[in-house]
Amino acid sequence: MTATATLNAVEALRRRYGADIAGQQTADGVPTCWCPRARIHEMLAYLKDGIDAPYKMLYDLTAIDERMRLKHGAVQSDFTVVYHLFSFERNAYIRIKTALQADALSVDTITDLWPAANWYEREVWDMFGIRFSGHPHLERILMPRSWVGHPLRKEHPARATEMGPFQLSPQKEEAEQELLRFRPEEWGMQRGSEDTDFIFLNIGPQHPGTHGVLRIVLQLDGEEIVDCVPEIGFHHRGAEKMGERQSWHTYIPYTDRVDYLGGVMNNLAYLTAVEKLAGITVPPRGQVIRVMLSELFRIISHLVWYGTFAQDVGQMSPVFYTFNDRERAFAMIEAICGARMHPNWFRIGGVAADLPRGWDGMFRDFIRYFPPRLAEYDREVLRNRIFQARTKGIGTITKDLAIEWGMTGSGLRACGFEWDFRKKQPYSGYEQFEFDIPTATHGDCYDRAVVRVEEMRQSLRIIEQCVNHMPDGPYKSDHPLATPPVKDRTMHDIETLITHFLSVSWGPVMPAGEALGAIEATKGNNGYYLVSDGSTVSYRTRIRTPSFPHMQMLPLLCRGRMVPDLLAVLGAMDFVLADIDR
Amino acid sequence: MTSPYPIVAIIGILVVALTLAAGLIWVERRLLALWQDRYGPNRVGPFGLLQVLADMIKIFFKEDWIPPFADKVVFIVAPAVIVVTVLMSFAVLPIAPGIIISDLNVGLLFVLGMSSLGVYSVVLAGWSSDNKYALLGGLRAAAQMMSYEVFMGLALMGVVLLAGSFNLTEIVAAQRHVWFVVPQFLGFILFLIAGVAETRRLPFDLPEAESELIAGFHSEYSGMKFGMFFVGEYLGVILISCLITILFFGGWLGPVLPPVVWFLIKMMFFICFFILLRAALPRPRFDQLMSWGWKVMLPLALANLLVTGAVALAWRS
Amino acid sequence: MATVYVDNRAYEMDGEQNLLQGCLQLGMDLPYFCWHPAMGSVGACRQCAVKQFKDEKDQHGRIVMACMTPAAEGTRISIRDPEAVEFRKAIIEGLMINHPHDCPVCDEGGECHLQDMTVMTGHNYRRYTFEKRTFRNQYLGPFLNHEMNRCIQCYRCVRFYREYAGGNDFNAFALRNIVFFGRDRDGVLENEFAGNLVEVCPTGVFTDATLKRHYTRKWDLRMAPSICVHCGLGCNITAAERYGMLRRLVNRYHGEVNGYFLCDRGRFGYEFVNSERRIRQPLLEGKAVSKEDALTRLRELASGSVIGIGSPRASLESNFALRSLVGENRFYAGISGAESRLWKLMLAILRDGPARTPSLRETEACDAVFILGEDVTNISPRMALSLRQSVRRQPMEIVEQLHIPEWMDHAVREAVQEKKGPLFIASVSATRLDDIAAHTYRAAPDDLARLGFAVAHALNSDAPEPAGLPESVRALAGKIAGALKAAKHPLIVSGPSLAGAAIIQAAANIAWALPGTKLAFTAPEANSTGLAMMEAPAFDAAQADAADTVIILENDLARRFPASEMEQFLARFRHVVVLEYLENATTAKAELVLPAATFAEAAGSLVNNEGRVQRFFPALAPSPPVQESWRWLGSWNEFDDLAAALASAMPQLAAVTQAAPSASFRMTGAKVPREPHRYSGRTAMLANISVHEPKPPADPNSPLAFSMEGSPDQPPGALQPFFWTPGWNSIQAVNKFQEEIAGALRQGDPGVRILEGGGSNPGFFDVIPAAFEPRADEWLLVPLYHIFGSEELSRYAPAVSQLAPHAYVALNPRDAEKFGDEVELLGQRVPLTKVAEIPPGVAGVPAGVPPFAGFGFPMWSKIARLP
Amino acid sequence: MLSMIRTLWYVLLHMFHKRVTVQYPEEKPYLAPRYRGRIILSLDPDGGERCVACYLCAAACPVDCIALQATEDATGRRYPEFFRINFSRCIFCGFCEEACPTYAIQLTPDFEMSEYQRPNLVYEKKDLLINGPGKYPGYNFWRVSGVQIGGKDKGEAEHEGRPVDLHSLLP
Repeated sequence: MTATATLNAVEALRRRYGADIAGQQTADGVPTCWCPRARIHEMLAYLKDGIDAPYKMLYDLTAIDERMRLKHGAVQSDFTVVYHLFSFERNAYIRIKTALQADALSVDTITDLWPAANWYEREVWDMFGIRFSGHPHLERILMPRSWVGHPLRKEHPARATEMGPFQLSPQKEEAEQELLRFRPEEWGMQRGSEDTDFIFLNIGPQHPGTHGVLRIVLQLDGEEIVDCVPEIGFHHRGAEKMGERQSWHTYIPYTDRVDYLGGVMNNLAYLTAVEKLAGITVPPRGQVIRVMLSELFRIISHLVWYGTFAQDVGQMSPVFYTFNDRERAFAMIEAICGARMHPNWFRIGGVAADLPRGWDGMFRDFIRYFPPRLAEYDREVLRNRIFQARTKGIGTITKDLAIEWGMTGSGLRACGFEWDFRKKQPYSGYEQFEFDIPTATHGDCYDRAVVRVEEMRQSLRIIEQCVNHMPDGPYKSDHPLATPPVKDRTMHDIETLITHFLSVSWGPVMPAGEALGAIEATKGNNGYYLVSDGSTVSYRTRIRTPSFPHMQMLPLLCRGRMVPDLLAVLGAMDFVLADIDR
Repeated sequence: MTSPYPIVAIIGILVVALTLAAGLIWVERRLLALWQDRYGPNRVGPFGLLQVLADMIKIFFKEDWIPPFADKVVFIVAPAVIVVTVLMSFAVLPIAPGIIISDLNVGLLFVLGMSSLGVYSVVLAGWSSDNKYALLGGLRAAAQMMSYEVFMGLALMGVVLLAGSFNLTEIVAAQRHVWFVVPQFLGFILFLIAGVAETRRLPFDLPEAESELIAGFHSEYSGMKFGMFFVGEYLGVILISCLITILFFGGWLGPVLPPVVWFLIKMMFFICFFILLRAALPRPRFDQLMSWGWKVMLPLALANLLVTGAVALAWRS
Repeated sequence: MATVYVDNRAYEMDGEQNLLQGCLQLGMDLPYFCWHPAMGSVGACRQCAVKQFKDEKDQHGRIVMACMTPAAEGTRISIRDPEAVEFRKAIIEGLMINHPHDCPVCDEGGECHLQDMTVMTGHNYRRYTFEKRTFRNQYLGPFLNHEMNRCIQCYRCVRFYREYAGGNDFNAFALRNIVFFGRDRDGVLENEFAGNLVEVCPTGVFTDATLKRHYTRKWDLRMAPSICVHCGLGCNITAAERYGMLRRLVNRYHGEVNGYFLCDRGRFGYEFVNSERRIRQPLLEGKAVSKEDALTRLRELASGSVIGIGSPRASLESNFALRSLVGENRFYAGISGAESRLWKLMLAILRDGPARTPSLRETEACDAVFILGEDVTNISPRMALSLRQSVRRQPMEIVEQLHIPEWMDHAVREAVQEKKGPLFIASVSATRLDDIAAHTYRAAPDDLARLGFAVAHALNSDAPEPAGLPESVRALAGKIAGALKAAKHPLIVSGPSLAGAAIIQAAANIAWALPGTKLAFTAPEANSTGLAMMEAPAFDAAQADAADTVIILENDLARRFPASEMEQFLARFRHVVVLEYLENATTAKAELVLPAATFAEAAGSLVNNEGRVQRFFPALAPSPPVQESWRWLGSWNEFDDLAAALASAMPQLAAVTQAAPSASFRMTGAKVPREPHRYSGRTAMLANISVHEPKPPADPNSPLAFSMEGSPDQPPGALQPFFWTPGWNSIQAVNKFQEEIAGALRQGDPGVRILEGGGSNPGFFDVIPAAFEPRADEWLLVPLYHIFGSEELSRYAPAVSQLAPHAYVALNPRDAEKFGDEVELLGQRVPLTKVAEIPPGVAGVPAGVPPFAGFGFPMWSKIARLP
Repeated sequence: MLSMIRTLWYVLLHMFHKRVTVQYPEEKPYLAPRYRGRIILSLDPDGGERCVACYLCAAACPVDCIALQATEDATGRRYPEFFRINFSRCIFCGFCEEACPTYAIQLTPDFEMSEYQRPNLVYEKKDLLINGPGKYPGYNFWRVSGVQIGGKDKGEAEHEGRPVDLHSLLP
């Protein structure tokens, strides 16, 4: 860790750009500063390339509509654009904010610094109506082109009922379809080269290979992909907007549905941020239960990926085997959480209930059962020559490029970069577990697969440690903001009942502040950036999902390859549309 | 040839082949399930056997839809071609002594010829659908057929050399002492691979490649026309299984049991093998398939032919 | 202003105030129970403990009660200090020892100050495992429920009831640590402001009994800013709806008008909106017809020869819509000629004269009061509560001399003892303010007027002097005049209740005689002042107007006429059209009855007694075909157009457009949500009808939305639907909505005043009535007002009607000797009550109570003895 | 080639594995006791309706699919006048059960509630009430709460002393 040796980044910025850079205290301790709008590009460029131990990754880029805040911060802003950068050398985030006034909603693009900023800036334009001057294609990304208004603006209604029942007249249908027509010119594409006309092939939004409602427009020369344009937003449900409508407590089930294969892992990412805001420390038993279930969900998610990846390259049976295993894991999840894919089981300050009797037996059975199965899949899938021929050398990316594009998780590790947030920035007590960070060298589809398979073994190792060393004690914090308080006390003690009553109805009152809770989720780094203005609902809920930047890399990974490779790349990417679109 | 026997044989073999093909729907689904820890269709009738019937009824009653943008005549002809060409091939197959429709002396060539015609079905279907996926499927099919037809024929020449005849009955007869799979093991493997490619089944189902091209050449097909592709595919599987049996495994030859039974057992074994392939193997990429075909299979087939020819010459001389 | 350091940060606080108020005003969260902005600090609950430090070097500090510590310059305190935090937690833990496990079944739950404060301190797990002490509850009448176990002994209830509202049938009964708050035996609480205990009590000891019958939690209520319609003071209220029904009213703080408190008539009279007598369908010849048919018929009739009769309880806009429909010259005010003349007179006095009407807040600051002829508590009750505070003003000088801050309530009361400022009451009978009066004078109306003239003369010899005044009265007049003269803020209260122009003129003379004197008139109906300002002739004048059709707007003529006269009047018209919400004698006579929206379903403007134009907004979306009267009568689609038309047609009421922001007002582009953001049950409440959740009703008439969606920011006061801020779920949240605590709402108090006084003295009135002479065989019938019963609409609320009197006649015991228990009066048999305070020769009859509701009192009448 | 045979072989071996398909509906899947399925309203140990219509479930419901109205019987015992759950909106998150201060509302291991018509998914109180205490036997809210109802006087609840005699107090 060189973070101690290098200069504090905010300090460095101040030294270089003058004292008008206002710092801000945040609940998560991420260095935060406000930079003048005119110089934002320059300063971000410096942070990326100029500063020592630079911030190479654009972790997230979003905005906040500040106009309805109950408690304003020091800087007067109508709309704030928030840049999160990450430095692997420093192992640290930095948060750069720039204030925009309602009459001048525009800021310079940083797509020239980070290509990954492209989609993020489009999203901010789509959601807030903030322009990025110099952006190559500032177009809506999540909402349909026909949408009126910018949904994450505070005055935009959250509920469809506010807008009346949806009706699709033939004219409207016609118009909507016309808007969906792909025009290569808009994307800077040629319709043909000197000696050939390109085929533009529309894959999705209904296509078995896209794992959901994703549309990819391929520019083909024969079967060779000249370029492609992924189009997302079909799965957009306004999860971030919902965060502004639900109480801190009742938002938990919505997180389940973001990466719907990750189950409780979503709860964990969200609650990590909430607990930072509230200043809650989860008791050891609660932490270990959380880790155990999260790792089980990592296995569950990877099993889905494993089977479907094999199926993407044409192998039919493994998906049935891995789903069987997943079913076994789900049985355990069901026994503990009461539900399967949407467990909604972590709570502010702990988990919903203690583990049921006999839980350890279930886990021990699984720990015995699972490794031979993994070994079998290795033989059936990973070692199969056709499988290797289809995946090796496909979708290759280097570590530097991956960082540039915001890649995290197994994809980044497959480039030979040993980086796991569980190890590097431990949360929920991960520092107490022994496990390895699997890596590979080539950064291709095969390596991603190998890394993920090994991750399942490591997860199992963690689970085994959890089972063997499950601490006693409370499963939930006794902090007043832990919601809801322990139930059996609620049923008899008036003070607990009162706390319960208010926290489940009006909701817990979260201290004003902001926090980023980022975890190593199934598909990469999943971060919840929450802004509280001291109310019972979040003022702004930003969900930074790993799938979003990964999907943005698709053209990069499959340019010059063939159509089947596209599917291999998609399969190896391990994305979930809900995780992209939110 | 003057007796009414051929008519009976034609009808008999037609009925058996089509029934088998239809039955394969059920067999395949049950077998896939077996290898995937499931049951497969087991609700309709005993062991789910009537599932076939249900599927057929369903397919018959489906809307016979022709997309408005399709080339209608070709679109309709295409599925018929595949059924006809495959069924034609059955005419020369010796199932058992006396059970054959037409014991052509160039039977093997006839089969190869017919299967070459079969590709037209796929190409035409892909073309006439006027759909990019179908077109890509058709293109792939044409390329794939072209590459694998070549060494498929060459792989069989070893058998012909050993048997000294193109007549399938005689080829079977020539295996009375030893099945050709022994001397022609390489040829058998090559033919097997080519056969799978010929029937466009996993791992060589590139023209339809569900996870890539959705259904490839028959994306736009539905109802009974789709059913014909379906039946055509299963007929192809049966045909290739029969050919393997005839060419490499001594056809009806075998002790104790009646010849027909032997033939059916062997044929069923290979059908199951086809299904196992589908269950287990991933799909290579189209260019990989081509390069293996041209760069590996073809040289091997030629080598096999060379060695067999040399050995045969040496043997005779 | 003083600089105070809180947790080492410097803040500016009002040095005259205590630290608790200072901290709350700055938006900090500091728990408290016993302190109330209107009642000051007593330091009883120990909940607002903070650490105080001598100077920046002081590390130890000491725990003080913020409410008892002045926000003196340089004070250093810490709210977050761990010891203070622990202390506050310990206090809550102590309070919780005996608190029952009731939240789920407690009506206070979800808007309970005790809940809020418990959560705020963070005490959430119990350690005490012994028994809780319990009490039995008392029956306290139809308005309040008593659940004594929940009490935390903050003493707010007794302090309000006894010290602030002047009740004496409620007390704290104590032994050791056991304290019981209640009456000495079961019974209806006598004080007219007892309903405020619902809001004053920080927990669920006193809860709204009317709400309990259709209980809904605060977060589920759809609320709207509204104005009380049960008298003419224009108290601000929050009306709350659920499932299409008006569920309750609570006080809506208004810095100038009602402050923190309402009267019980205003608070509990709302249930007439849900009455069985509501007219829900247009009725043509008694049969329900469709809205279209009704409108067609209305148009037919309106195109002929038609006159309109307005109403003092309908909004300005509805009256104006009728006036526009029938034509300016054929629009009549819906009050009798006698009343109309009084209102003309009062209006002239207020508009042209020098005296200004004080707001209720200003009333509280008056230090000498003369009430001439009015029984304020029973006519405009909330004003009586303000007058009760005004007698504390003069003794406050002692407090000031002792340098005791005014908010230090116990010390103040200790210093003041029983001393009261001068308040004189001249009335026909006893009033509910007699207990604080320095002197009361009972006489017949004319004699009251004569006293008034005498006082005026005593103040200014230019004013005429009544002839032949008895010496005792002259002396009294001199005493009153002296007290008024000595005061800094003298106030005269009068009104039209005795229908005597002389009384009003006498009051005006006094006010004019002593420059700077304020003059307040009571107003019996919600828009009495507003209607008077429309300057339409009284409907008696319509007798001369030949017309086929009369359209009567929200007005029961049976309350303006004796029954026979009313029938005669209506018989003159071939067609009678009535717009009304409740079935009454007038609707019974109508050919066409149109279902009108009540205040809870409509938007409109009212003018209160001080000339403040205020807007009310619907809490319920009116369920068709019920709609606002102005919508029936005109073709305005949007309220703002109507208001603009009204403003341009009647310049004297032009301020109506400024009473509240227009419908296009937005906060950051969003409307003001009527529902709290935690409103529940949206997708199920109508699912039995359709599983498709409907779009919430649109409200094109206001910037308010029938929705939980909208801006969470604080709107201008006139649009504030309810008070809630994070962590402050009870009505105590209002602290966060005020410019300064107990001051104006942020962005100003709602409404616009259009009568400011300040003119020059137009010359004294000089027609002085002769002294009252009792008659041998006749009695002068005077109206006696009842808070519950005299007002028309609240009579239909079940809880209020329980306390409403039946008809009676009250006589001086000496006069009553001639009669038995029952007498015959105006053809009716009524019980006789002996009232010592009634002067001889005068008979009191309950005002507004059938069968005498329509008679114009005072009037002479025989009283017949029954065999 | 060897890798192909290996793959084929291991897939073939699955012939001898146990089938995992559950033959629903003849065979029911195992549902854990905690399984969050169909919502019910339960009864007190003494047979009374447990729900006290406190509205907490409705408030806690993220999708707002619970609506009810409180009312009281003559003795002051509170209960829902109507209680409606719109299961076409329910996400079975279990927050209502967790919010319930009386154990009245519970999620049960039953998922078989499909309907052809969406309105049939709207359950009223009669559809929700079961005849028993469900997962939580023994708890009776009214025995803990201080509110007096029929059959339970003041001072008879958990940890309650006898009511104070007011005559012993001084004004």
